[in-house]
Amino acid sequence: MRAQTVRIGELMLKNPVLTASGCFGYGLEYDDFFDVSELGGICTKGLSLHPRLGNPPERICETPAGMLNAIGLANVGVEAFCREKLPMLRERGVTVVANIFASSVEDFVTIAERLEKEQGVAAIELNVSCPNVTHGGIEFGRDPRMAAQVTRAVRAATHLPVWVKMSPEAGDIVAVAKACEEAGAHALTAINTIRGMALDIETRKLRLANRTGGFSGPALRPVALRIVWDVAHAVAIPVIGIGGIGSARDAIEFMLAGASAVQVGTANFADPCAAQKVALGIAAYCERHGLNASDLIGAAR
Amino acid sequence: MRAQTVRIGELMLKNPVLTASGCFGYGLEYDDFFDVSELGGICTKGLSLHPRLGNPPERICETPAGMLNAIGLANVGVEAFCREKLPMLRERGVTVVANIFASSVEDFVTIAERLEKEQGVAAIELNVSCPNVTHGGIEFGRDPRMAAQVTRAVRAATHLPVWVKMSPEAGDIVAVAKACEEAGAHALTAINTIRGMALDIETRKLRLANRTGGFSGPALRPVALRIVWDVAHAVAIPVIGIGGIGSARDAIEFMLAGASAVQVGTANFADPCAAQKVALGIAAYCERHGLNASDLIGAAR
Amino acid sequence: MPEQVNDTIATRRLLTLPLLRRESIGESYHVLTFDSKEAILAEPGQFVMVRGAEWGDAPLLPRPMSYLTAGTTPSILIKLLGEGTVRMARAEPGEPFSLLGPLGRPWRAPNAARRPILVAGGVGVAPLIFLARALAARGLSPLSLYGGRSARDLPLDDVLSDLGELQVATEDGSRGHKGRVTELLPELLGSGVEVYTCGPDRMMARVAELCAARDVPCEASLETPMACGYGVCLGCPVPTSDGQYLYACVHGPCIDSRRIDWTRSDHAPHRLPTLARSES
Amino acid sequence: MPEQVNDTIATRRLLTLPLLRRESIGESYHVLTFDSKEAILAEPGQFVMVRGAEWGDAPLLPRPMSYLTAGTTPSILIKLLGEGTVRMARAEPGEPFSLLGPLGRPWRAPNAARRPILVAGGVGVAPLIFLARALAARGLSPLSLYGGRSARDLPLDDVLSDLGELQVATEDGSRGHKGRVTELLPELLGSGVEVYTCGPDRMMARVAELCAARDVPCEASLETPMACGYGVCLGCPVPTSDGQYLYACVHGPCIDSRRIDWTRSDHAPHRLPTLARSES
Ligand SMILES: Cc1cc2nc3c(=O)[nH]c(=O)nc-3n(C[C@H](O)[C@H](O)[C@H](O)COP(=O)(O)OP(=O)(O)OC[C@H]3O[C@@H](n4cnc5c(N)ncnc54)[C@H](O)[C@@H]3O)c2cc1C
Ligand SMILES: Cc1cc2nc3c(=O)[nH]c(=O)nc-3n(C[C@H](O)[C@H](O)[C@H](O)COP(=O)(O)OP(=O)(O)OC[C@H]3O[C@@H](n4cnc5c(N)ncnc54)[C@H](O)[C@@H]3O)c2cc1C
Ligand SMILES: Cc1cc2nc3c(=O)[nH]c(=O)nc-3n(C[C@H](O)[C@H](O)[C@H](O)COP(=O)(O)O)c2cc1C
Ligand SMILES: Cc1cc2nc3c(=O)[nH]c(=O)nc-3n(C[C@H](O)[C@H](O)[C@H](O)COP(=O)(O)O)c2cc1C
Ligand code: FES
Ligand code: FES
Repeated sequence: MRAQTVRIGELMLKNPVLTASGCFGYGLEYDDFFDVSELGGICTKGLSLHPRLGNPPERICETPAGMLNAIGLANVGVEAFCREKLPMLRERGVTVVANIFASSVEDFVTIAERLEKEQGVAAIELNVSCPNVTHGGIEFGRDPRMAAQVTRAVRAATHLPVWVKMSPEAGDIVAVAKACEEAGAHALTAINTIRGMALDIETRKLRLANRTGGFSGPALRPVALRIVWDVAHAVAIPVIGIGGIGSARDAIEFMLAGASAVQVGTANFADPCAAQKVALGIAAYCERHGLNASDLIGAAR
Repeated sequence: MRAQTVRIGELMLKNPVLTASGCFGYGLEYDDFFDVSELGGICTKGLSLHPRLGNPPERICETPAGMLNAIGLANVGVEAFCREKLPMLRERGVTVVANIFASSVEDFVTIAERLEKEQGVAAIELNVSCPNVTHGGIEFGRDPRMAAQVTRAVRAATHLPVWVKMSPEAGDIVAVAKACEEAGAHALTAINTIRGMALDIETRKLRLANRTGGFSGPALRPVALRIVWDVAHAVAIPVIGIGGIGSARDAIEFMLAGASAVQVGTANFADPCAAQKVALGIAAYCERHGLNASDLIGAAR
Repeated sequence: MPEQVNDTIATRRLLTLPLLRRESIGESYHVLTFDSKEAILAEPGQFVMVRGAEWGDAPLLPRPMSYLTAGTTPSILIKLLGEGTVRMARAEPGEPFSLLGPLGRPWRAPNAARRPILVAGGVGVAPLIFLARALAARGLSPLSLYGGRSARDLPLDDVLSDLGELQVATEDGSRGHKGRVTELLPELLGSGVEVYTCGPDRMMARVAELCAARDVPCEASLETPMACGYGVCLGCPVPTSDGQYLYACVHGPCIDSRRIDWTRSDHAPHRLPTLARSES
Repeated sequence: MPEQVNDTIATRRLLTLPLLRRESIGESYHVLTFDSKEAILAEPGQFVMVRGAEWGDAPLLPRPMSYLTAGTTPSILIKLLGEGTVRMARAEPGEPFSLLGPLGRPWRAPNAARRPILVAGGVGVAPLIFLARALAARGLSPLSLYGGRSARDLPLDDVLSDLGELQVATEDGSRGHKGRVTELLPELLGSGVEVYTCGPDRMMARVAELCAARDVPCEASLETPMACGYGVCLGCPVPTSDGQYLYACVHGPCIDSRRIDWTRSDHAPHRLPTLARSES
């Protein structure tokens, strides 16, 4: 078989397929389905300093070839994650990327410091682009200076590789990307969801209690692909592609556009084995074309 | 029948349904299908000062529940429009909104002045948000100051109502909207397409010759609806909703969110009578609920 | 989220199964039966995420459906609502479907000392029929109360009456008691019974209230929108009386009705038929 | 855009018609016949935009397809390529389709003084069969050249041979001349003939080149991606030799081959079968 490993900075992944934050729980819900350690890695549900209940219902709704979610970053908190989830992930040999979220630079740092104390965290992904919370979230990811500030602070607080997750809602995404690179990010992940809305015309109510929700799924793919192309052509650090990826074909599109790896999100819902299938499909494509996975990166003509 | 008229500033429309620029030609291709003068109005293909050939093929490609286009504003030019198209539209009694595009403020003004001389133009729609051309286009629409500058200049040059078409790629769309309102826009139309990309993994080539294309269709709807809500809640002038509208239900969603009227774009391709059906469907909904069309505007709870 | 998850979980699988047959019951209801080589070991109250394997990118999400029967011919009872159920109702035998299941927490095991009362509203009858069958297999005979708008909204009522005593109520009086099914309940409640209910939120809320007042154990099967059905998206919160959330797909769908904050669980515009909506 | 648009345009309609029957020809080709109360007055070379009325939001765009026959049982010959054609190939009789047509400029009327030579590649045969039928109805008998990769890629070859003389070529030599169909053409060209061609761009470019060299009139039917099919989206440009664009849906699909800049018309990755692509 053709080599499937890809490098994200110092970190070597078994293959270029990870699962996206918020779409794969804590990676412990899959024992019935497949061996999660076969994946390039998993990104955890966004972890905050303290546990969060999340938004009231309804939190999700379907849209054409996509969905909206306003989970509101419901999570067990970084402490419970380290104590209850991480040991089990470690035991299973899963490559764990801890996706973290905070509403202040200080809290981002505190979470990173907490994770730094643990074995078995491969990288930290900064969610500076969550559209579903009132404070923090997207504001950090829209402004190059603020994104850089968070990146720099977390870099200084941990030896772990730091990935920054880009918001598609930044006016100038390339500027945000460059600022994060300069601030020391080891990789950029793109993209988080775009805010969307849905209404019921009979009740005349908004469908989501949070009013807006993050738009994800296949519908989003062409926009995500364009952003990944733009970012990958503007920075020297690796870019990880996300957005509507559900098949090897989709994943290869992102790699050809410049992504060093990809994340599978919404596609896990309809098929818990989606990421595994994507990884197998990329390997088959590589075989057919006599290429290693890393040869695909930016190979569009 | 319940009253279907809606006001866009001084302009009274027969009903709240127009067709979107670039998705309805010059409104003269529909004689076999329906009487276009029944619509609230049509927005012409984007008109430039001089005729434009447009981009080389491929210009379009399908995506999940959507499509990408990079037409490159192929059009006959404002002069030929006024001489060859407008008289026929006038004769048919069509409410014509001239969508115009230029790469400098001066050219925007010149086009507006040319249109000012004609009878039968109901309003001018400034396309400051076209993603498919190298100069002008989207840059104007991303920056509140530039958008305001174009708006102010065109306002000063014509007595016609001036609508400004918002780009979803502005970092702060509400700021652009407010700037245009302040600069004298009579209405805002939202949204234009978002740039997307698609790749063919066997040839490893980009699908569009222009590399990127504007993303439209049902897939885009939740994002468009959110932007229309945000803009309509921030300005006092009317907002016209666009993005993935294909049925009366979709159109009513936009009106409940604050749109005073809507435009039907991509949906015309699969069904040339789409806009007519949307208008009839809104009327039926109004009948069923004992409402006038104008009662729907911003009536979400 | 300290809630424990049910233990039949170890059998969850995503299978692609052909439709074996589709039977319509009036205009709005269909029973879909699938053909499985391996027996699906679902318990009454569990559900399955169903999606046409050929649907492509839209509709995107699988639809949660209660098992009507399990085994090698698992079946579901669907009510036509929006695009997903309309497509299911158009499917011909042989069409492949993706089925992810069995999922969720089944009905709590009946207490032999109490007589089970099943309170069903419309299509909510599905998991209760499955329960009634399981009870019958153990020689227990439930009392079923079944309500709907009209006689047309009582699909599979004959199955229920074969399995035990059945009382029906319709809002238009076209069958049985004229009025709400919950009006039949008060006089039946007492120390010797326990209640299982599935139907519209408002109906279940009323059942829960009546049971709580008489200290009768009551288990409700909840409907919330779901994206994954197996605990990872957190899209299916159910507000609890202690101000927390349970997740319907893993902590439910069958939940002790006293744990639920019924005042906060009727937000959903989803619960309105989309078919009606799309008329316009 | 000073180009004049064909005048059968006045009959364009969007009809929802049920599929009458579907016949497979080998694994990759199907003939779909629809049931129309009114006769569709399409001329040979015109096309129709086809979309399953029940497809929902995806695939979004209708698919351009040449008429194989017109009238009250209009039919198309499809080759399986991607999602759209795969869905068409799954359709059962009765399934409703939206058909927008007849669209585009038909084949130019034959010149009675010249013998028509039809050069077809694979599924490009459809509009040429329609033409051959029209010629036969006028007592004219065309000479057809028909090429494909192998014998399996010559759907409906029997129809062509019934309507006139047929020479075939396959790249793998499994039927007729081993090699390209264009290799059969040179010796047939001369002042007494005219050529109509439809097939892969590269084949048509070669046909055009050969005809131009011998001053033989040649009309080609072009395939470009299309969103609307009736002239409003401007998505279907065909580069012309004078550096302009024609629009395939209104100025074509049948265009005098000398007007086309064949060097610029082979960009399209679309033209590769998506099925092969999606294997990965
Ligand atoms: C545990 C559980 C068991 C269920 N069992 C059954 C059953 O046995 N028979 C049956 O007919 N229905 C059942 N439902 C409801 C069923 O899931 C919905 O009717 C169905 O999803 C509607 O899909 P649609 O595409 O037709 O409607 P649409 O309104 O077009 O669906 C749009 C989106 O909203 C969701 N949605 C809409 N209504 C509901 C609802 N009431 N509950 C949950 N999600 C909804 C859909 O899943 C989809 O994601 C059950 C729901 C749950 C949660
Ligand atoms: C005037 C005209 C006549 C045609 N006649 C026939 C015919 O008689 N029989 C037949 O089998 N095919 C014909 N085609 C080609 C046919 O339109 C495509 O094969 C079909 O659109 C592929 O759709 P898909 O969903 O299977 O493929 P996909 O690759 O999934 O389609 C994706 C998108 O690309 C477009 N596309 C892909 N390939 C082509 C192509 N070759 N030409 C145009 N658009 C394409 C599709 O329409 C769709 O919008 C014709 C094309 C044109 C322009
Ligand atoms: C239900 C849901 C929850 C999500 N939660 C998070 C989160 O906690 N942190 C984060 O960075 N992204 C989160 N995301 C965004 C995804 O990680 C991903 O960026 C986005 O969904 C686009 O990818 P997709 O189209 O493959 O889903 C969430 C997405 C969904 C659908
Ligand atoms: C093929 C095509 C051409 C377009 N051309 C123009 C244009 O010339 N000027 C303009 O302002 N918008 C143009 N648009 C954008 C549409 O007017 C509309 O804003 C967008 O497509 C979203 O609406 P929809 O989803 O209903 O298509 C074009 C869109 C398409 C699909
Ligand atoms: S449906 Fe995804 S967590 Fe319950
Ligand atoms: S396909 Fe739309 S203009 Fe030709």
